[in-house]
Amino acid sequence: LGGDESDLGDEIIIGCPTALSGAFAPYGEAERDGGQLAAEHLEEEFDISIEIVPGDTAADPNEAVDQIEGMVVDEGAHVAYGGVSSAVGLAVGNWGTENQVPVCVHGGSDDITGAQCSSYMFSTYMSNTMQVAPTAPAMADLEDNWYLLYSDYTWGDTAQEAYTEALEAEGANIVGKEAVPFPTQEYNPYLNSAEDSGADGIALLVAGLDQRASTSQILNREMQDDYSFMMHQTEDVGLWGIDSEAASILDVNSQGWSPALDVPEEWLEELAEFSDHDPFVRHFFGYASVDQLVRASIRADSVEGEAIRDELSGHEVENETIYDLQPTEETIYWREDDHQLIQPTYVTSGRAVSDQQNDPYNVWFDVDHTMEDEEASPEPSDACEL
Amino acid sequence: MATATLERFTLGSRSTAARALLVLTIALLLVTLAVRPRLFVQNLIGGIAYGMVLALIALGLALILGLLGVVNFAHGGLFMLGAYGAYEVVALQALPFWAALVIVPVAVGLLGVAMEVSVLRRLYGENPIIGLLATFGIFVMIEEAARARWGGTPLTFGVPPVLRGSVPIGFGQIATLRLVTVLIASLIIVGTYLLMYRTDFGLTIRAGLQDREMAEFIGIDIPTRFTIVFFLGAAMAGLAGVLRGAEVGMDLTIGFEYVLLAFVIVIVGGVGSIFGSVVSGLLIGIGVFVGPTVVRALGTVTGIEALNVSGIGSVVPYIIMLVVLLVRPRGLFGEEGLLE
Amino acid sequence: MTLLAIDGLEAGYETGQVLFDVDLEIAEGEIVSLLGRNGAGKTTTMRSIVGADMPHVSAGTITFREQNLLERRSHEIAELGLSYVPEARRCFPRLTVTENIHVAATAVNDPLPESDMFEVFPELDEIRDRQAKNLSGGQQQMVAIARALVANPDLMLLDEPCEGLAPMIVRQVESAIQRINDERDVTVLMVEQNVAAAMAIADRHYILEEGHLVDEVTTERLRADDELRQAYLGV
Amino acid sequence: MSDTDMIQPEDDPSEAALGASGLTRTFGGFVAVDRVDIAVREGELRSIIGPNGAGKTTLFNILTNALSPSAGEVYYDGTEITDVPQHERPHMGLVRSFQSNQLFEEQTTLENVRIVAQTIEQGSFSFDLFRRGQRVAEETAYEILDRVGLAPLAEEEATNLSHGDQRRLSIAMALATDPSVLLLDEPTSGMGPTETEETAAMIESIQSEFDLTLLLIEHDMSIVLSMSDRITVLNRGEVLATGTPDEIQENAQVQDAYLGGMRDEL
Amino acid sequence: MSYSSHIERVYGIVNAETVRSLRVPIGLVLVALLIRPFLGLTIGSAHIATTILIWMLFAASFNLLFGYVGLLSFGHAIFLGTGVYVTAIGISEFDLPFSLLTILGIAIASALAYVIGRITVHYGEIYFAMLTLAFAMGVHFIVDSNPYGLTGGSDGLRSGTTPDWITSFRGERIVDIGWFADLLSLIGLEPSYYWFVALVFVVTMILLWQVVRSPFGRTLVAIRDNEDLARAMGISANRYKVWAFTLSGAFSAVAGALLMISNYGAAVANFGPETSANVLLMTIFGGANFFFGPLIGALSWFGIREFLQSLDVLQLPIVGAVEVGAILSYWQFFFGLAFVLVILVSPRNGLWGFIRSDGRDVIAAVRRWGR
Ligand SMILES: Nc1ncnc2c1ncn2[C@@H]1O[C@H](COP(=O)(O)OP(=O)(O)OP(=O)(O)O)[C@@H](O)[C@H]1O
Ligand SMILES: Nc1ncnc2c1ncn2[C@@H]1O[C@H](COP(=O)(O)OP(=O)(O)OP(=O)(O)O)[C@@H](O)[C@H]1O
Ligand SMILES: [Mg+2]
Ligand SMILES: [Mg+2]
Repeated sequence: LGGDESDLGDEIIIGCPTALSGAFAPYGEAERDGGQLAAEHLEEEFDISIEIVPGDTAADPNEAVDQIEGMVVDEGAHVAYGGVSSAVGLAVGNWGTENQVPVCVHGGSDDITGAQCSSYMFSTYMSNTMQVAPTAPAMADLEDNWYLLYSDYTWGDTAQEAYTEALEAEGANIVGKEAVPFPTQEYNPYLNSAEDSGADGIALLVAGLDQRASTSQILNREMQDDYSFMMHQTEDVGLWGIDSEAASILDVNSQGWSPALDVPEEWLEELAEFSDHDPFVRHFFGYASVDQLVRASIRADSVEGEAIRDELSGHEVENETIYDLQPTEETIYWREDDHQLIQPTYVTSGRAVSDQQNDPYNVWFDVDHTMEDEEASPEPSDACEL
Repeated sequence: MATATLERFTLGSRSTAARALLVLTIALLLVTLAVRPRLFVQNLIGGIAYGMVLALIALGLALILGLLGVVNFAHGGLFMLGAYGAYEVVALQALPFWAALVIVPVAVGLLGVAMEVSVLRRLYGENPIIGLLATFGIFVMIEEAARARWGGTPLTFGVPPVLRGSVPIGFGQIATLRLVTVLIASLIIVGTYLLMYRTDFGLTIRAGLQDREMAEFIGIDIPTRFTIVFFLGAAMAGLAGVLRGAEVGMDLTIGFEYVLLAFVIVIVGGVGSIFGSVVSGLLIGIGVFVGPTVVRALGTVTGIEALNVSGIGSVVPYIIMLVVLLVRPRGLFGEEGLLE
Repeated sequence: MTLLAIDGLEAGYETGQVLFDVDLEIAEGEIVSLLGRNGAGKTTTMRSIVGADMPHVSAGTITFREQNLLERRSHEIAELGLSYVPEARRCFPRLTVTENIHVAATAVNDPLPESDMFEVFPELDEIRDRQAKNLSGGQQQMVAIARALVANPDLMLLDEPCEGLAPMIVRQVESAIQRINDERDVTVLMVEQNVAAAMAIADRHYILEEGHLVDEVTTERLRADDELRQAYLGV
Repeated sequence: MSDTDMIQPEDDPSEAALGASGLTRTFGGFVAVDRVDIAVREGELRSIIGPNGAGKTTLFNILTNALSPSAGEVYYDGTEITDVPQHERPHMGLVRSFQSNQLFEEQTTLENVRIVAQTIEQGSFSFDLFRRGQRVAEETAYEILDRVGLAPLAEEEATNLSHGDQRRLSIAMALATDPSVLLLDEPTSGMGPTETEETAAMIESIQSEFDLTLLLIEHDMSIVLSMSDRITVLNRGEVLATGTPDEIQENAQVQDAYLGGMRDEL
Repeated sequence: MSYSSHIERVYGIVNAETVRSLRVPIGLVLVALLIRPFLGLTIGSAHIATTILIWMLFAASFNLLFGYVGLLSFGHAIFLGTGVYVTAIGISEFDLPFSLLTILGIAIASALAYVIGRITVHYGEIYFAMLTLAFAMGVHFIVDSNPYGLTGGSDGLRSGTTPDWITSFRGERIVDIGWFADLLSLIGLEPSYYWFVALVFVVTMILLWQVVRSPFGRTLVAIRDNEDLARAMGISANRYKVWAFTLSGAFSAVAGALLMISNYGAAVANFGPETSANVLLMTIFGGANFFFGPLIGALSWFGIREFLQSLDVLQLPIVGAVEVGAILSYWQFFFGLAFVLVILVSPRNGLWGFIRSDGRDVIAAVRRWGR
């Protein structure tokens, strides 16, 4: 595309293809809102104009491709972020790569940064492996015998493999595991199997609405006192209709971010005000993605895809805004090999119902452990050629 | 009636395929019982309870399909509205759950009446596919309306303390709420059966389905009766929604998910047979619970790794449907000539 | 006393008007037949009387015992004491013979005992538990008449009750109609293609031609006048 | 008096143009057709009469394999065809019409017949995507319509035809299969006297023109008695008698069971 | 009147109006040519034109079964999905040429359809629908379980799925095939992927039209009208149904192959029940009784969606500007409503039937007025 080097004079347009309808809509809305808040902050800081163009993918990857294409072709979007599910993330990320549009995607699958790593795809979320790293030792500390229930799709399957390996390395026993069709409303047969296995702890590597179905059925069967429970990639449980009582039974959780962190109070309140949803991990990713994309564009002094990508790849985050939200002593950076944002990951536990904060926004979990830097995120299994 | 019934019940035993299938199933179950006795029994009990829940969800559909000949896809939407309605009553209006148990089915039933009067009334006697399509459209509308009112976020509401927790039975526990659901389902099933096959009301409705105009010629007020049946069917969907919503909460996807399942149940049971839907609900409930255990047990016994396929629970209903229809093309207790 | 009076009836379908200014009067206790070629409008007349959705009545009145039938829906008309045996019988196919009769009995206030029907049609007794769809045409015709009769009507409308029946059965049906008329005092209006059958039981005949009522004759005159028969009915 | 006295000995069914031996059909315990033997000679017009519910239509259904027999064999042109599927029989020359009008309603009169004619030319299944035989079939169809007097209505949609024309069309469709044995189920039902006569005349003329063997179910005794070569009387599924019209009319049992109520004159 | 005079009467007019007999191919070409500018003018966004053309093809294939034989398949996603996955796997894993893979996809889809058809066509309508759904769920399950690592499970296949003769930049896709570029430059067009799809669309749809109007297709309609009669007249109804199902599957696979490129890969949703449901909605909405009905249906489905979603403020005559963005984000509600209305008014004629008969009324009115 010769000649027409648009510099940053006018406007940077950011597409946000994400789930705005269907069960995943709250996640999408949070990503959108987080991004919009970041845009406001950036506009103030740099005196530029930023437009965010949201679009509904309904969590369908094909629809997502249609959306991002429309954003770029019709609205002139320069970069994009969003996704919600891994399948959608991969779809928009690969679309971006083929069309030279940098995209920050939010999905937990290792494929996003692993086997498929594409040169314009950047992963703001922690991959499964990153979340397993601090969580598995905590689980092994808690109980010796674990039973794994995992959602039967790529995300659940890779999580299951990662946990099995990590738990065994930590010296815990896997006394059984079972794949649960995704989605499922009926967890009783699987809970029967778990009970039958003689485990002390039950790991719920289940996604979406299944988090609600499983915990509510655990409560209905009054299993909470007899077992420890672990949940993988716990996001805002409230959004799945999990009530506070169910949250309180979750003893070990992997989480990418939590409002219980030592985060500036005014940021949380501003966000709670700004968005329909209480602050949770998706807000942070939306915020971080937009923040990083815009700063890269400013550094490159260009809205051209290639320039922004080059700026972002391997970049060490310097601005305080990110460190305020992800408090750490280590450097946060975009690893050059796989475009993963290297940042801390957390292990949390559900607070007792009486200790849960509900006002001005929900805080139902405590952060128990943090794992940072390379320790949490070993080299990508398949080296990428980016 | 006597000869027809007789024929229906004996058909299965005549076919060797059916017999072989039965023997195979029993053998598999015995193997499982031997390998995992405790789990097997637990799942059997759980499966029966779940089956009753499924039967309750499917019953309204079976009623409207069997009696009015309408393939009511909107059943899923009404079911979903039952769940959201309970949320509205309990969580937003702060009324007791017991009130929801009465108000919501009535409200959903009335919505059903509105549907019947405005749309379906015009489609009786048409090809059932057309009713299916019209109600599909209504289903889409209901889903979107629910999204507008309650948003996309999945929701739950609290139930009274007496319904929380569980009751010990035999080998394990069963959630109190589910036990209550099973009881209510049983009552409704018996009531429906009596209404339809033991009363003149039921007889006039069946006559109306077969030849609507003629039924009016002999003095039956068919429109009113059809509306009543539709009310009952819709109210049953609403009730099932309330109970299911209380147990596992609600979101916008449950409508589609359960209406497909309910269809499978009705088809397996045989269109036109209330009793068939109940049997098939149980069959599928048990299948979903016990199926994976059976496959695993088989894997253990034979040592074949390939049998450790995971997550087959979701396709079990479809496998059951396929097998049943291949052996008995009209479902377990289906009447000949209906919807063909 | 006049039981049913039709005055200036005009009716038709979307495709066009079928009946033009039809007047007709039936006294209590009579058997009257409505004759005419195929497509003359006989069935259309019958259906107008019983309040079917089709045809549309555009003008005229239909009075039964001082009640204006045009203002009523079919099921109300049935309750007034008017039974209809339609063309092609229309038994409820998946109800048994017993149920077919029972369902008609439940629909009205003062039905006849259902068991009486098996006396009127002993042939039905041995097939009482068979579904109507599995009956032969003649058997179905008997069920249809029994179904109409059990409602204890004052007026019975029969549309070609003998179509497709064996001569033996035709005779039976005829005598059944006559008996019903004699013993139970039921007034009858019947449509017939078969002039002989009509003459065998009816007292008077209305003749329809292309939707116009062209004549009203007694059985004696019709029997005697070959030219009249030839002209109107082709026999 | 035994039944067999009344039955005129039939030929060997396995040698007949259309034959059946020991044909039986039960419906859940009820015997609708009971050990029927029949042997229709080539070129014969055989009528089947009997009270309603005697099993006439059921017999037709079995002969064309719309229903399968519970016992017995069906023969056609000297070979056994009991198990030959329904849709293959027209290709062998064995065709039936229905008791009630059955048509391809949304298509034109010509198209109704053309589809049949083309099916017969190309077989019970043909993957003809290129309109190879269409012209020829259309020509055949048109000739047949002409013969039954429907040519002027060739472009009319079948639903719009009058009842009588529809019956004629269904006969035309049967003829389009180029049959050698034709089974007609109450071809004049629902027709007035004039039309009935016309139809009877048409049946006679097509029989000679197409060299047909005819099997006819009919309640109109004037037609049956004047047209038939032989008549078979069914009663409660069994053959009560077979014979020429005169023989049948004189037969006391037939009188009792069937003709008893017949009026000879107005 | 003799046959020849009849022929003259019927064909005479047609000969005089050759255009009339060719109106379907001409219509197809017009559709392919005009959709893009039409969308650009009406809803301001032409980028979904490719998607619409592909769904038109899919809906038309579906309608071969529903409209012409009267069989309602609830599992048609199987065949679309087969086209999508065969090409996606073939390109990303085995580096095979797209054309070969399309043929392979057609072959596999046809084989699947044939087998499923053999099992299911004997069943009554609702049963048939449910059985096809069952097969679709089964296939969905298998694809989702990522057998031999081929299908990518729930993540689908996303990288390396674009054939190397396509280059993309910021949403513009150029087809890099010599003859194709030459052909298009003759009529002064860019060799974009849209025109590639348009070409395949027109060719495939003409084939489909040929099927429909052939004796084979007419026989299908006869079976739909009266199956008992068809059997009695020597038509092997079940074989016809099986083959109609097979053909429908084959055409659907073509749509699938095109869709794979347009979607940049494969997703399990291609096999999902929603895909089957959507094609059904579109077809009926457009009008199952007409060849062009499904095309209109697909156009309205996407058109209504894009249009309503893009609308924020509505200028009404009296009320003035109304904020409708919030309400219209529930566009499916309105589509559902329109759908129900269409079903109530004329279930088999749909929107296209409406347009046609209304169009006729208008023409007739103009004529009357002219006199
Ligand atoms: N539903 C209908 N729609 C349109 N036209 C109809 C309809 N029913 C009957 N007709 C037409 O009305 C006219 C009178 O029909 P009707 O059925 O009353 O005749 P009929 O005297 O009973 O004849 P038949 O002896 O054949 O039963 C006929 O021309 C017929 O085609
Ligand atoms: N599918 C069926 N199931 C049970 N009984 C049947 C079935 N079909 C026919 N029958 C019975 O078989 C007997 C013969 O019926 P069929 O229709 O052959 O009589 P028909 O001689 O053609 O009478 P009609 O002259 O009235 O047409 C009847 O008693 C009928 O009730
Ligand atoms: Mg009539
Ligand atoms: Mg018969």
